[in-house]
Amino acid sequence: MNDWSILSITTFLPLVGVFFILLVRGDDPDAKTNIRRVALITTSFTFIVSLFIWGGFTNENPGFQMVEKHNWFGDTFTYHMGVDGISMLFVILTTFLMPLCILASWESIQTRVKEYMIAFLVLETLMIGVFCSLDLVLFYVFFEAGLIPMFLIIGVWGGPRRVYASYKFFLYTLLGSVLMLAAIMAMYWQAGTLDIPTLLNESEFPAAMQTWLWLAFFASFAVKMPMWPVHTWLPDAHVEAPTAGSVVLAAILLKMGGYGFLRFSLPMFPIASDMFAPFIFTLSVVAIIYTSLVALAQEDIKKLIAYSSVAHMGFVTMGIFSANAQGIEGAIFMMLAHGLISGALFLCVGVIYDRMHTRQITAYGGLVNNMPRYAVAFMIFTMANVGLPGTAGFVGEFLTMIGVFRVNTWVAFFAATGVILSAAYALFLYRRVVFGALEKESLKSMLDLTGREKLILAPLIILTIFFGFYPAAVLDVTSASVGALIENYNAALDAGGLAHAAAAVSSH
Amino acid sequence: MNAELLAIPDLMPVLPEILLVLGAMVLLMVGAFGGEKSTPLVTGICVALLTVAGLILLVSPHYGTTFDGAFVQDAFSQYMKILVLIGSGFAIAMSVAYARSQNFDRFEYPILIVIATVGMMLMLSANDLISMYLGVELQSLALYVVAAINRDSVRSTEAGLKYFVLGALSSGMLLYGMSFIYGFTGHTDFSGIAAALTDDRASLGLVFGIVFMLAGIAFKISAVPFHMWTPDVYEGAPTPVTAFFAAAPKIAAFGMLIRVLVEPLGNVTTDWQQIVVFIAIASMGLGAFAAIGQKNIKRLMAYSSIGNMGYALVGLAAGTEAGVHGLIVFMTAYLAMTLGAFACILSMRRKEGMVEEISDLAGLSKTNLPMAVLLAVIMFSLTGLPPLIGFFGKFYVFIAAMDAGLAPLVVIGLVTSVVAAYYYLRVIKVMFFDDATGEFLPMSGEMKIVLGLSSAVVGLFFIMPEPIMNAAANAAGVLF
Amino acid sequence: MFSAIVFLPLLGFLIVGMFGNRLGVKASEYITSGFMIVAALLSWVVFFQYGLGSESTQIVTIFRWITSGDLSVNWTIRVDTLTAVMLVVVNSVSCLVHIYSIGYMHHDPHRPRFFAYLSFFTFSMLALVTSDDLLQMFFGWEGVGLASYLLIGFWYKKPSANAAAMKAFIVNRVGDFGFALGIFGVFYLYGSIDFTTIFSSGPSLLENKEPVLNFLGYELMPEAALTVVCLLLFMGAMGKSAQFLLHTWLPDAMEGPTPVSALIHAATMVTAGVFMVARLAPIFELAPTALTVVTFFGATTAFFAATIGCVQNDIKRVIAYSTCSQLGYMFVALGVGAFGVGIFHLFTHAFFKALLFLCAGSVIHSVSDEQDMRKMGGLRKHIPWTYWTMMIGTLALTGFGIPFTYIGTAGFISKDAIIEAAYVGHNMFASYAFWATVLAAALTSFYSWRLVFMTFHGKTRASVDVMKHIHESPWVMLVPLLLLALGAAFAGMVFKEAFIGHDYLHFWKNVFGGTNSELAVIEEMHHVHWLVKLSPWLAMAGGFIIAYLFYIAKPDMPKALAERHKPLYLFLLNKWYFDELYDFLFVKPSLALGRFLWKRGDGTVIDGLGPDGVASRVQQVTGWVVRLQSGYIYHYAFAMLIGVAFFVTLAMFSGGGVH
Amino acid sequence: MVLQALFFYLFAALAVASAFMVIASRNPVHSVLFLILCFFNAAGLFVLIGAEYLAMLLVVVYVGAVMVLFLFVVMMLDVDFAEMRQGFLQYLPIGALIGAILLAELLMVASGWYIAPGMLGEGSAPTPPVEQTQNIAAIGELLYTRYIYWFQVSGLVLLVAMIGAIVLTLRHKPGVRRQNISEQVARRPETSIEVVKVERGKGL
Amino acid sequence: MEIGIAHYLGVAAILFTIGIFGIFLNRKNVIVILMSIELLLLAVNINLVAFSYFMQDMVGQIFALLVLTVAAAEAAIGLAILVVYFRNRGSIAVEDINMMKG
Repeated sequence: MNDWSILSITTFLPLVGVFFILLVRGDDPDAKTNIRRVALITTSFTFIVSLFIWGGFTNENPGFQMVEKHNWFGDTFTYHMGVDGISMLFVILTTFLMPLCILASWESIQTRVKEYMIAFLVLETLMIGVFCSLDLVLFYVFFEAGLIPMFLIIGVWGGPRRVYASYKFFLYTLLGSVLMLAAIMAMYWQAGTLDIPTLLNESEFPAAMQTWLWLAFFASFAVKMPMWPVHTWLPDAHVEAPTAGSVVLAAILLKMGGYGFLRFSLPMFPIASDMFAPFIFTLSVVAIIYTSLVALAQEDIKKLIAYSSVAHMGFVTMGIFSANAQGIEGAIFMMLAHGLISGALFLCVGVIYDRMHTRQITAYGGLVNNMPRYAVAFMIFTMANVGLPGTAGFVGEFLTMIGVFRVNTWVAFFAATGVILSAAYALFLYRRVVFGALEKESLKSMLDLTGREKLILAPLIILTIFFGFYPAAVLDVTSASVGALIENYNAALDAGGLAHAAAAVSSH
Repeated sequence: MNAELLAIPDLMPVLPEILLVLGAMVLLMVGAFGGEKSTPLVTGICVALLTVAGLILLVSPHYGTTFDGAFVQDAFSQYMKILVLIGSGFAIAMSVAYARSQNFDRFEYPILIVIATVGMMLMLSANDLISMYLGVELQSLALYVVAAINRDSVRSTEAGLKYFVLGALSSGMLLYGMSFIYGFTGHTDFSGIAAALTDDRASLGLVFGIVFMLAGIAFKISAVPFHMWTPDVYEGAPTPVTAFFAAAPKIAAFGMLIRVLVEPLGNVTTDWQQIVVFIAIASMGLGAFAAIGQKNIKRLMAYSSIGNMGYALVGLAAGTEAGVHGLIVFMTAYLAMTLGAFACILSMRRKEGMVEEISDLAGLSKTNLPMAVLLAVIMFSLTGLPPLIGFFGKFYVFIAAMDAGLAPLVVIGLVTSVVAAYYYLRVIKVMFFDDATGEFLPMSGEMKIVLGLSSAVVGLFFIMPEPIMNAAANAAGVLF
Repeated sequence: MFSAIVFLPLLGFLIVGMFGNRLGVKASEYITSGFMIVAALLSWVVFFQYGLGSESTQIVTIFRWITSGDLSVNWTIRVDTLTAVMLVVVNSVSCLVHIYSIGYMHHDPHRPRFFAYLSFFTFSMLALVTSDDLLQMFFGWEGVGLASYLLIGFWYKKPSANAAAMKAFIVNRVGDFGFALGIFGVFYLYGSIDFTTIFSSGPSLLENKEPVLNFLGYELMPEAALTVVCLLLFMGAMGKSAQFLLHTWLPDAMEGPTPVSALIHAATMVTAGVFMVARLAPIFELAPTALTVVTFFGATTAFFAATIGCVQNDIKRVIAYSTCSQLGYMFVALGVGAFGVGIFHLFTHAFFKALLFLCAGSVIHSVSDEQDMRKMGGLRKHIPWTYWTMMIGTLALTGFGIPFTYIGTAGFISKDAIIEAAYVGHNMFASYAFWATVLAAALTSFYSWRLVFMTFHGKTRASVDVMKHIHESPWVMLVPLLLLALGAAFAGMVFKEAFIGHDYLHFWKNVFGGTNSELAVIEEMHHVHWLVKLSPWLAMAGGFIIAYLFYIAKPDMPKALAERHKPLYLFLLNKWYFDELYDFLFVKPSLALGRFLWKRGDGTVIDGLGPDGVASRVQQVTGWVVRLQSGYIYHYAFAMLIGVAFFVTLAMFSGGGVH
Repeated sequence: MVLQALFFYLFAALAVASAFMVIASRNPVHSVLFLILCFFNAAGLFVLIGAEYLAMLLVVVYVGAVMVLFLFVVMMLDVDFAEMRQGFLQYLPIGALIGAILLAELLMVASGWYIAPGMLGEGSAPTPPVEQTQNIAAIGELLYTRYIYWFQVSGLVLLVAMIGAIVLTLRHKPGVRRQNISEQVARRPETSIEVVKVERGKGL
Repeated sequence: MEIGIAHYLGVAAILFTIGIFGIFLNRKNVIVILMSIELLLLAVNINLVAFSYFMQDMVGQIFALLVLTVAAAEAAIGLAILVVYFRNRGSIAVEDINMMKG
């Protein structure tokens, strides 16, 4: 227990910003600037506060820390917050990216600024809440409520097909998560509680029930991830969403799926997870190869990046269900790194979109000529996306593959082809957009990165490279919790009398 | 026998009803002699009467049975009556602005609503088939009239006519069922029926009786396939009347249904459970699918309420205390959401007059942001998104059903709620994504109050849920 | 000191990369080149300490990299003889190329960027060669790949350069695919990926009597498992070292500026594959089958690339194929277990091949960036320094020397050693390798002299305009040439004893495992039949004679020959049609498949059956349901009737009626 | 007994037949008349099982008031009664099928009724022996004592009916002169008499 | 030849069915529908009275009495609505009552 409820403060701090934004009257440019400033200050302040979470975090402790627990809905569910090594960094990732998102929307959003900023701040609260909640219903509340602001962000400030995209996003994810809700209810009656730590440590569900519960949770998280073949909402949502929306979507919302698998599916339903692991592997591998190939054929920059996200999430799921230290830590790292990298890539797209208002690849070419700084930034993120060692993108990919190799070489084999394909589509994109001679008249007047844009991209570049060289900063945080997770997992499987591949491997 | 004649029954539990009836009669006189001019006065007093009745219930309820067991007042009826009174009170309040602008100046209207409310309260307190029937009829007759009260409008009178014909058919079925129950148990009072049903299987005749009675009540709560009147009547009736229809009568009928299924028929749960399950599935499904095709927002709300009744029935199908608890929470949520939604619908006024197409809401977020936001909150709540009250309502209903082993029903319910999300989203889409086609006149004060209060309940329930949750738990507890 | 060697280039890269435009061109050049010179000098010091001296392996840990479960990887600098050799090669060549580029890139506006890239490349390469674990090696591996990509595509306005850069990266990635899997395999087998652990526990693995690895469904015994892992790793080497099947990127990489070709695509990066196999020699030794495969690919490449080299007209491409071919030689040496010999050739090759490239650059520079040899000729008099240095390079490449003595150019010593080693090799492809390398030696000689003759001799075929501007390169370019020429001429003789001679054990200190087979090969190759010793010399001489015949004596003959054997000529000219084949087999199908999966897979099937399909089904159902709501009272009543009847029937059949 | 059975069948048959004619006859007036006939027969059935008061009520209230009201309305609305068969026949087969199923089931249930042992006379309000009280008295004694609540509520229902009928149908036609008693009573000389000063020499 | 309760219930069932038929087979005239409703209530009354008689319980008759009362009220309301509808629409044909649908 800590005294000053830092998790709650971090979670709800953005709402304070909402309050102040509501106080701003008028619709003139001054008011808009004030609103933006308030949003920026709030998110930055939240980030700073959230750093105290990291500061106060004990790496060696595998359990939940900074726990808060209050009565809420009687005995059904409580307000229970806390973080462990798995969730803590996602909180930081969220708070870190939000100021950048606000900055990215500084000029591109000119209509309904107030509502926009409110939507983002509310979204931030909800996203942080997802990673902090230690009660299933509380988790679900945050998880699901996030749909509301995101739906509005895509729908109101999105592109031409925004209605289709926002509906698809909303209904698809809703369908997935209501099934999870059904499972949550079933769990309540089986276990008598919805408290996550209790569920993690004490209850074991019968094998047959685990199967169903696992499938229900899978429905939700697979859509959210998104895994093939339930991924098609993502390209549409990404393409239509405003830049910051894409960033949040790719960087944080997708991670909720992976986080869910880690937090619930694996530890709570170990027998089912073990049973379904080949299924997940298959989907992951298909996702990696299939979506990479699809990405190769894209004509829209954002869509390409969106498909590449799907492929990368394939690595994450694969790593998670390999259920060993490398796989899981790799998956967590991959999610965090992908949060930075794909977010940055969308920001990069946003930079040129703001200038040209098109995302067609064919509309660009030769940007390096008059936007050298931009080209450098874009190159760094492209390479990180490709998984070049020395960037954050590599560590996760490598760890997940090495983890899954210990379980199933076929999977690792096919996943590794993703290494080739990702290079192909990423470089192909880069070549068509940035390289070449500057021939199109419309591009000639494009200016290089502004100070604001540099401010957005610089921290991302630094972190991308920093984590590439010193991933231990992240891995140290996760290792204790992941270790405990794996221990429990294997213990549960042993208790279930199931031989487990990883266990067999570690014997020699 | 003489002693019986002399004994004056305990009137305290009936105090709110008596107050309302006497008040209504006095107001009738006022109206009859005051003419049309007295309408505002009558309306105001009616709201005051309902408020007073509600306060009496809230502050000093008298629990107990009276009239030889025909009338019961307990925590359950207390809670549901308060909901009904809120529904009715707000419905009357919301009619004021409409009445002013639409030349809908009938002092009988609030009085009829008060009397209908009395009917509902009697339904909720009914502890006997006959009390039940009389309560239903008292309510229904008043409702038939108010549906058609705009007597110069073809739509209104057609709504009244349809409602009447089908309602009469349904009360025929209800009665027929009651007669069977009476015939096969020998009793009309609930305790007598319960006593007669000690073995867990009911006789076929009794089951038939239950089926017919369920059909009759299902009509009142507009559950499929007895729902057909709902969209037409919602559309045709004057909008304040629709607002009234959508909230209070549903709650009352549901309360009555809960009591009759749980108290006298609690021993034969298996016999009615599957019927309730069927009705629930059909309602959820139809509500979700049919609403998608609607253009008129009142019709949309009709299908929405059909769907919502389906969800509520899921809780009933569980047949457990948890189920009833969930159902009560759900009905509370439903009331708040419905009132809020209709406050918005009633504010869809342009210079040319009232409009009620969904497309008329286009661009509302630009012309009237607060209204758009609050309506969106209500719509999201109807969709069942957390942390709004609609989510918790559904959550408690479904979790109870899950416990009762009705997992398939839960899954169907959740999936239909996704389908239903589509049309709720459409309303939001129209308000937020589309461009404005015209502006509404400013909202009247009452509407603002109603909308503000209801969306506050909808949106902020999660902050302090315990009063409602505990009251609901308490109310559910007395039935078991 | 080690840190200085490795990080000075990085520092140069960071300074110039970030502030290059503000520092100005000159400063950028001097900073990077200065750092490189220091690094190069330091690496010679290291070479003398660790190679020629008696310092043994030293490992410096810098900081933790990846720690996850039982996997633990650190950033380290491992220095032993092999590393020292590589440090010398890399830093020397890099240093010279830096200096050379000051002159060569004189007209380019983006020089700071260029020098930054060069330094970055050098850093990556150093990280590669100093790594103490597979992962850091992989880091360097990919780092040099990136640098190569950036430098090939340096002139980003040229579409061909961009395409070549992409191709290089992606083809390398194919190799990396294997490399990565190999790393996984090593980790699986040993539970660690640092060299110390792997090498020390390598032999004990073979004692397992049960399958140790299930790879793609096959249960593999220890040796088979090791073979698979080694082959996977070798796949990485193939990609990086442009071996047969994965060679296609190297010739295209000549789109980059010529210093880049000299540094990356001749002297250093492409030899990373050779280095890797040599570095992993202790485990390759345990998997003879894998070494056999290495031999096969090496020999095939050596011959195959040489054949193509004979007909190319682009001066740089000829040298590129030559590089490819020479890399094949090195792999042959490694494959037969003569690791020291392979590395020796790597060492000497670095000098003369870098020399050749830089000379070619000088030529190109002098003829206004023309690369087609058909538009050159008779340049001897105009650019004498270049001509003579190039002559030395050619002699070194073709292996000129005095038979049966130890006097000769660098290539003479190292290449002949490889051919001898191939002859004495024991694996099943050894004799194949011997004949392939001898034939390749002849071809090498032919195309090398062809290049010289076409460029420098005969009448000029360049336009008058070009000839007017022709000039010798500045000193800043010629000095590196001279230094390299020195190396090309004498490196072989000077270092022979240390690398492959009697000091073998003292010099290498068992970095290759020091197994008996390895030492046996070294021993036997000194005692081969004299004909074998003579064969490369004969091949060289034959190649020279034919080239002289074709290009000096009877200049019409090549054309006539090409006419007569047109299919063969075209086959060679088009590089055995590998590009077309790959395009047909991989590139086009991938793009088509991607498009198909997008439009049909995602669009028609997944969306069609998924969201869109469901949505339209929902709409359809809505249509039906709405039509039910007909508005007629009797229909409504009928629905109620049906409902009641249904429920009554249901109740009846579900057992309601007890009585 | 036989006589009772005979009458039962007579009444029952007539009731059913006339009920059928209610819905089958072309002319609504005929329908009303058949309905009256039906009620008469039902009253007969009531008499057979001792519900004399209800039988009486049925005839007086229903036939005497409600049905006459129906008749009035039919006449007043002046609906033409012509073709009506096509729709009727269109849905007849399926409707008849479902109706028949329902009827069969209901009849089955009807025939399955039995009085549980000991239930006879154990209801909430056992019928007093015929010798002691008349039917009407028995009803009265219950209705005004134990069941006063229902009695009151049904009164309320009737009140609603009254209000409803008035609300819906009462019209104040603008052109019609009505007597307003309070206005008449409240009439004062000052309001009704206008004193006009007529100047001399001039007429009005 | 004993006339038991089954006979009465049977008659009631037939009348009830006819009443329902009258409602949904009728295409012509709303008044007939109102009459059908009266038939339904009559059927119920027969049921109640029969039960009352055979169970020797007065409640059934009381119930029937109340049903009669309510039925009268219902008829009044029904006719009133019918009249206003007729005034608006000029017809009471069931098929014309179709302004709102879907």
